[in-house]
Order: sequence, then structure tokens, then C-alpha cells
Amino acid sequence: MDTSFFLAWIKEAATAVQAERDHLTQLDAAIGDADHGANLDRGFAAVRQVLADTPPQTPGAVLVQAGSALIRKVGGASGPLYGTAFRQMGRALGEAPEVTPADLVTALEAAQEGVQKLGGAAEGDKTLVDAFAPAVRALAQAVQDGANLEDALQTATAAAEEGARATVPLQARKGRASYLGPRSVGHKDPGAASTALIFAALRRAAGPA
Amino acid sequence: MDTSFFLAWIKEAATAVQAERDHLTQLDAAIGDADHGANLDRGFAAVRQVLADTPPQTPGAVLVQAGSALIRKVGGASGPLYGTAFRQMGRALGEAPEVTPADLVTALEAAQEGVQKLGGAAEGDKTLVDAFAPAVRALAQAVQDGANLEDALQTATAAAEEGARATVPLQARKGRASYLGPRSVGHKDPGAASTALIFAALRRAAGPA
Amino acid sequence: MDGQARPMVGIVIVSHSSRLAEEVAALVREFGGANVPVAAAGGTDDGRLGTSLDKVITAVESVDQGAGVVLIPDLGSSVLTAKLVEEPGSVVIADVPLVEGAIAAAVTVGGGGSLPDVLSSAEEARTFRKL
Amino acid sequence: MDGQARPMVGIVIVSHSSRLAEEVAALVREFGGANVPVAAAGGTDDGRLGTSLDKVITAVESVDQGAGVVLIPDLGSSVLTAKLVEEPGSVVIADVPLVEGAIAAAVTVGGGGSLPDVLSSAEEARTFRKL
Ligand SMILES: Nc1ncnc2c1ncn2[C@@H]1O[C@H](COP(=O)(O)OP(=O)(O)O)[C@@H](O)[C@H]1O
Ligand SMILES: Nc1ncnc2c1ncn2[C@@H]1O[C@H](COP(=O)(O)OP(=O)(O)O)[C@@H](O)[C@H]1O
Ligand SMILES: [Mg+2]
Ligand SMILES: [Mg+2]
Ligand SMILES: [Mg+2]
Ligand SMILES: [Mg+2]
Repeated sequence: MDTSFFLAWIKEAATAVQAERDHLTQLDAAIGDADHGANLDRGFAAVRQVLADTPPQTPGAVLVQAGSALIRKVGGASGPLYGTAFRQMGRALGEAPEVTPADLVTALEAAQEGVQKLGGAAEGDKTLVDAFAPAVRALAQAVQDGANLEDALQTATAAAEEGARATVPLQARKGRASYLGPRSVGHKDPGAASTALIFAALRRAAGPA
Repeated sequence: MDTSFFLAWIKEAATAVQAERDHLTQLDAAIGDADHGANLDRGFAAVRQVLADTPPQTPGAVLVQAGSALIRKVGGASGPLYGTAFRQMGRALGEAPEVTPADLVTALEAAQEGVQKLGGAAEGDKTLVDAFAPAVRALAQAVQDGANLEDALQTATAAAEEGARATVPLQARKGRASYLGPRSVGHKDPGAASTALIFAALRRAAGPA
Repeated sequence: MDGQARPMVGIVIVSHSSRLAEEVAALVREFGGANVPVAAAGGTDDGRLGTSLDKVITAVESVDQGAGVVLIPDLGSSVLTAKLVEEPGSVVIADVPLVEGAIAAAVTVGGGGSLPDVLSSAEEARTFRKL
Repeated sequence: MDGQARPMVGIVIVSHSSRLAEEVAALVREFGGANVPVAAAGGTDDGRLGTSLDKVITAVESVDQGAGVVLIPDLGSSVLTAKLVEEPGSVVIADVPLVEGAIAAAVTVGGGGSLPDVLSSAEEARTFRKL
């Protein structure tokens, strides 16, 4: 995977977030403050602007620039979290012009670690970690099993989607929704839903299904 | 003591507070928010207005009306406290047209109890209680010893003034000044100072020295 | 659900600053929902820093639906004035952090909690960690 | 006193609401004195509810006199953004009630307290009783 692969990922993610903006906001209306879709849409628009203004030369630079823009422009808790995820990925990739599937796994593991360190959430706390962590695990396993990139990313996306669905019965223990206590049960976590979109975008960046 | 005695007290107190307004505010500037003089001046002006608009017919009514106006118009912590003091005094006096020195002691004891119940301050907490309590004690003693009213009130006033002076080395444990912790030491408590003024006014209401 | 809205506990934010009271009341609406009965009683009658008994009484009346009212004061005269309007069992002070206590109270009111529920969730805000 | 003012600890109020941050900063000035370096970082760059990293960074810079800065966040994105600008030993989050912690911090800063002093007095606000 080269720089243009990661630019394609960002573009796919931005498009998906824009298309799902109202849905994400609806999910956030149930257990948050009804801004998650708008937050991410604004954030990814800023990312695309930055990438157009100062075109990055490496995969790592794409991700670091994207992360910094998300941190600055999202405005909600998902900004520092996704921003940290992309920046940690970018840092893990360093200056390399070409990224192997194994490198991608390592970078996503670094991203997950950064998100969990910043937000303090474990799996089961009804946050985006509940989609992120199983997706990274599934990808690592598939890559280790020698799956091709498309299949490995398909597996990761399915795991993210399943993780997001599995947040429905959970009670939130981190983020705004945690203030609702038991009333947060019965709703899908908006951040977990957007994480699934971002993994699906990564899958699409690898080529048609 | 009749209704006009208590009206005279209020008038003396209002005049003293107005004259000492800036001094009280300066004291409050050191360990509070620099409004005690203005607060009480506004409060006593409202009291005089109320008493002029609906002239009370008994000592008790003078004090209850005065207390209610202080509670409504002072705006600072001293409003509910002095207001409660005057109202409790008034209630203790009931409908009686004439008040004996012993009645006055009982009424002031009720006032002190009301203030301490509302504000939770004990003597030594660097509040108006540090002037109020010794004044009431001195008055009770003097009345019990058979002193005439002027002398008894003179003793009470001296005790209030001494109590106010004695707040200087104390550390505040109640009210805004308590937030300052050790920095409240070395300043006279503004509420204790105004309590001394109010007892001095009571002394003057009893006749010239 | 019988078409008749169940009475909710009212929340009154008592602050010596009118704008602080308003902002915290806005937060209550944000967390509890637009239906949560909340009123701000901030500052004196004449717009200074301090407390107005009349503002507090008016605020209590405006949010009292019959399920009780919780008063959340900031400090000093707010607390003393709130004490003057307390009525055991129906109008009760919560001795809790202003913002965090109000948010917790709001959520519990929004969830249909009773006055004791609202008070105890507001108390819990004291130990809630942000990190 | 050598004519040179001793550097004071800075306070940054981070709230998802711009007006709430401003009001709490005003309270800090009220309790700590006009000299206390305090700045509000509330809301997003474009004036919505939320947090702006740039506002927080600018606020930290504006109150940093060399004696350290304490960040007092309200919740959610305020806390996460504050964590991104933490620098151990110099720019530190206080996990305390917003209003009560800010008042306690203000008083300690006003009294010339060090960064650890300010943090521990802010922590104590958690247990301070109002009644
Ligand atoms: N501490 C945390 N750790 C992990 N994820 C979190 C945390 N706090 C919030 N989130 C995620 O962020 C999402 C909300 O994002 P968003 O609505 O943009 O921010 P905000 O809650 O500030 O309005 C939640 O659905 C959750 O997945
Ligand atoms: N809890 C309390 N118990 C007794 N007296 C108190 C208490 N709180 C404050 N005071 C008195 O009130 C005085 C301050 O009154 P004032 O300046 O009018 O009110 P505020 O502190 O609200 O500005 C203090 O000097 C103190 O004597
Ligand atoms: Mg949200
Ligand atoms: Mg938000
Ligand atoms: Mg004052
Ligand atoms: Mg005041």
C-alpha cells in the first residue's frame, strides 16, 4: 500500500461519513448530544482540505496530517480519539513509502493503544473501542493466516460492524453516554458505528469487492 | 421598650450602617468580595421604606418586617442571617406592645439561635456570631445582675466590639472568607464589625450616653 | 403511559452569578432533555452578584410539578437563601458540586427518577472521576 | 518583594460551553484576585458546543508565567483535549468539580501557591461541604 492508497482510504472515509452523517447524528441523539455525524463530517472535510493544500509524500504523513486535522476540527470527544488513532498509525509507519499488510496491523495496533490510553475505555464500555479492537484483532489474525489484503480487510470490517452491533445491549461506562447510566442500554454507540464505516472505507480503498 | 423604641433602633442602625458603609466594604474587600457595606446599606434602606409604607403596631412586627426586608434586599450572606435574627426576635416578642429587658434578652437569644442554625457557625469561626454571641451573653448577665437598660446595653455593645476585634487573628471557617483558609487571618470580619454597629445602635435607641 | 405526563422533579440552580446559573440550567436541559423542569435563580433582584429570595421562590414555583424540587446552590448566600426555602421532603438542597451535580440530577430527572433518586445521583457526582 | 512579580500558576478553564468557561473564569478572578492568570477555553472554533485544541493551547500560553498551568475541564471532549496538551510537571489536569475546584485553585494561586499546592487545594474542593 502506497501514499495514494491511504489518500483513497481518507477519501472513502470522508464520503461514507458524509453519506451517513444524519444516521450517526441520530444514534448520538439517543445517548449523546446529537452531533457525532456533524462532528465527523466537519472533521473529514477539514482533513481533505489539508491533504489537498499540502499533499503528503508518504503513507505516514497522510495519516499524521489527517489525525491532526481531526483533533483540531471535530470539536467532540471523537476528535481527539480518532485524531490520536490516525496520528499513532502515521507515526508507526514512519517514512516508509510502501506499507505491507503486517505494517498495517502494527500501525492499527498502535492506533488502538493510543485511543485506549487517551480515553481510558476498555472493550465493553460501549465506545468506539468496541468496534476498533475486534477489527484490529480480526485483521491481525487474517494477515497472519496469509489472507490477501482484500479478504483480510473484509474480515476486519465485518468484525467492526459486529462489534458496533454488540454495543446495543451494553451500558456506557465512558463518554457522555456514561452519564445516562442504565438509560444508555438499548442503543448502538455512535462512535462504534463510525468506526465500522472507517474500516469499510479501508476495505474499499483496497479495491472492489 | 415600645414600638417606637424598636423603630428608633432600626433608624439608628440604618444611619450607622450608612455612615460606616465604606469601612464595612473595605473590611469585606480584604477577606470577601467588597460588598458588605453596600449590601447592608441597601438592606436597611429597604427596611426603612417598608416600615414607612406599612407602619407596624408592635415591637414584634417592627422586627419581623425589618427581617423580611433584609432577607429580600441585602443580596449577600448577611441578608438571610441578619434577616433571620430580626425575624426570630420579632417572633419571640409575639404581639406584646411593651418589651422588658428580660424579654429583649430572650428575643436576642432566639435571634442568635436562628443565625447559628441557618449559618452553621460557632463562635471562633470568624463570623458575625463572634460579636453577636458575647453581646447577648453580656446583656443577659447585666440584666440578671439588675443593671439598668442603658448600662446593660452599653455592656453588650462593648462585648460585641471586643468580639469583633477578636476576630482579627482568627481563620475563617464559614462564609466566603473560609475559602481563603489561612489568608483570612489578620483581618477583622466585616459581619462581626456590622454586628457591633447594630448593638451600638440599640444602645443609642435607649437614650443618650 | 396514560396520556397524562407524569410529574417530574424540578431543578433550581441557585448561583450568585446570574449568567452562571443560566449556563448551568442550559446544561441541565442538554443532559436531561427539553422536558426537564429547570430554572435558574442567579444574582440579586437588581442584577448584582448575590442572591435574591424572590428569584429563588419564583424559580421553585416555576419547576414544581408536585414531584419535589431540588435546589443546587453554588456558595455563600446561595446556600443560605436556599435553606430559607427548604421544605423537608419536597424542596430540598443538594450539597453537591454545582455543574457535575446538576448534570447528574438532570439525567436522573430525565429518566423519571423520584426526589430521593435525584438527590442520591447528584451526591454520586462528588466521586465521579473525569480521567 | 524585589519589585519583580513572582510568577504565578496559571488556570485554564476548559468547558464545552464558551459562556460557562467565561463565567467560571470570572469566578476565578473574583476569588483569586485580578492578578491571577486565568483564561477560558470554551466551545469550538466555530462557536458550537465542544472543544477546540487551538483555544486550549492559546489559553495555556496566555496564562503560562513559568510556574505551571492547571487545566480544569468540565467533561468529555474537554477532558480528552486537555489530556492532549498535558505536560507532566508543568501543564496538568485537575480532575475536580469545575466551579468548586476552580475557586479553590484560584484562592491558592492568589496566595502564591505552587503547582502542587494548587492541585491539592483543588482536589480538596471535592470534599468541601456547603451546608
Ligand atoms: N473516553 C472515551 N473512550 C473511547 N471512546 C469514547 C470516549 N468518549 C467518547 N467516545 C466515543 O465518542 C463518541 C461520541 O463522539 P462525539 O459525539 O463526536 O463527541 P461528544 O460526545 O463530545 O459529543 C461516542 O459514541 C464514543 O464512541
Ligand atoms: N455561615 C455563616 N454564619 C455566620 N455568619 C456568616 C456566614 N457566612 C457569612 N457570614 C457573615 O457574613 C459576612 C459577609 O456578609 P456579606 O458581605 O454581606 O455577604 P457575602 O459574603 O455573600 O458577600 C461575613 O463577614 C460573616 O460575618
Ligand atoms: Mg456527541
Ligand atoms: Mg458534542
Ligand atoms: Mg461580601
Ligand atoms: Mg457578596
